[in-house]
Amino acid sequence: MAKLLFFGRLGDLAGGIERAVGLSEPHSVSALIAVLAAGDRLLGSALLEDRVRYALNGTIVDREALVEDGDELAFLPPVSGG
Amino acid sequence: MAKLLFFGRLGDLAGGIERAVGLSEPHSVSALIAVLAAGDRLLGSALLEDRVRYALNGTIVDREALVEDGDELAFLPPVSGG
Amino acid sequence: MLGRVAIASTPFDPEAEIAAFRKALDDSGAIVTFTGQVRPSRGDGSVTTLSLQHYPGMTERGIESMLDDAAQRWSLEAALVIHRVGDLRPHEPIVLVATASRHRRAAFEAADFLMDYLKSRALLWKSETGPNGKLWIEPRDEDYADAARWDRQPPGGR
Amino acid sequence: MLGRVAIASTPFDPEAEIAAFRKALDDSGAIVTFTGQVRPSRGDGSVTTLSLQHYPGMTERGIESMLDDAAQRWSLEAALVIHRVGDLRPHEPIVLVATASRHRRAAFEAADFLMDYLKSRALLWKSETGPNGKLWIEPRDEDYADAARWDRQPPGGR
Repeated sequence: MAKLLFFGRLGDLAGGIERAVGLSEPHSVSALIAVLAAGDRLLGSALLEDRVRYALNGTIVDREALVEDGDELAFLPPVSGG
Repeated sequence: MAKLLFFGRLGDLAGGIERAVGLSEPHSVSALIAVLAAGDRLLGSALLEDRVRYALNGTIVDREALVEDGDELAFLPPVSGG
Repeated sequence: MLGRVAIASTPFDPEAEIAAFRKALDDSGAIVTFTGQVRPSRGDGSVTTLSLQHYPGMTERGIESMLDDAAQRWSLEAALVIHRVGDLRPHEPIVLVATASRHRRAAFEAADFLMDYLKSRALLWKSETGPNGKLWIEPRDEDYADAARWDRQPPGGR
Repeated sequence: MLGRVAIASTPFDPEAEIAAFRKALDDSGAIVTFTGQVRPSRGDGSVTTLSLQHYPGMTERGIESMLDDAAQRWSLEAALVIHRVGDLRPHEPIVLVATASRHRRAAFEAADFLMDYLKSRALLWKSETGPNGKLWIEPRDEDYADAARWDRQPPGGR
């Protein structure tokens, strides 16, 4: 299983901050988003917005990065702290 | 009597922060400094340095201001706080 | 430089943290602190809860690398960042930044720099829940502009 | 704006003052503080005493008018200045400035402004007494330059 994390408003759209997906073979981030979009088009398009970044196992990656079982992929919308 | 106050290094030169002088008639600040210089040339010239300011009863004045009995004249060398 | 980053999931006491920070200093003459706290409700009497989310591990590492950046830009003896996460009520502290240096300019600028980072670049997500529901907050344009000031002065520039 | 100026002839506790300052706030989300403290001896092991002198009454009025100036320049809920006078030992607090506003930029700039004033314009005279005798301190050129920054931006400019 790969662990998906949805932060900020993406968590509201995904119905929870965390979701596990079983990946029989490595998927690019894009391919994974396509799978999620098939089940929820609103979530799918939110994950593709320009300002959303992707972190694979704690490192920022682009959509070509490959995700496999055991990985943690986080979807990071625009931040705001302080 | 008028009260003279010497702050910062001027107090060291004057041998104390405070001095009382009896003024039978009003003296300009310049005239008062001349009186002080007659007794102590080093102090006199220090009081005339460009960066020394004069406060008469709590208000900054120039050397033409008149000082009389009951007044408080302070000599203010360059400041440094913080 | 001595740097410390903490993400607090329960309320913290800014002044106790500042006192401990200051007592540990050796050679610093200047300490600057910034405390951010939840502002009260918007005049309509409604109570708003502020919620902050972080990405455990990655958020801390991001802030730590920003402390390293500050240490390259300014001569600092110490710097501290504490940031609350979870649900906060009005007047609760959200963030504390403290910086210490020999002279005041470095401490002022470094605290300003760290706050700009925390406001618009740290991995933190803030929402407000009030009578009209939940709203995710994004940095103001001013916050992005403030953070961009430092990009024009890369580390080592001074 | 709520302003307070105090000249302290005995040691004060910066964090207790900051806590009281913060507790009295109503609408502020941003609190900036500057604490200046006596730096330890100069590496040669000698102990130095710092002495500060003020002109009672006139010094306070000068700082108060600087708080008024700050209140015209920035939207502040409160500002506090506490300055020690008398003889101070290493690590003792010399000065505390605290400012509070809705957003952080005003609080940062006002604290910076007040410190620049205190360093080079307030009626305070500082001397150091060490093994080589007594030395009256004057502001560094940098301090004068820092204070002059604000003259180019008179009140009401923002």
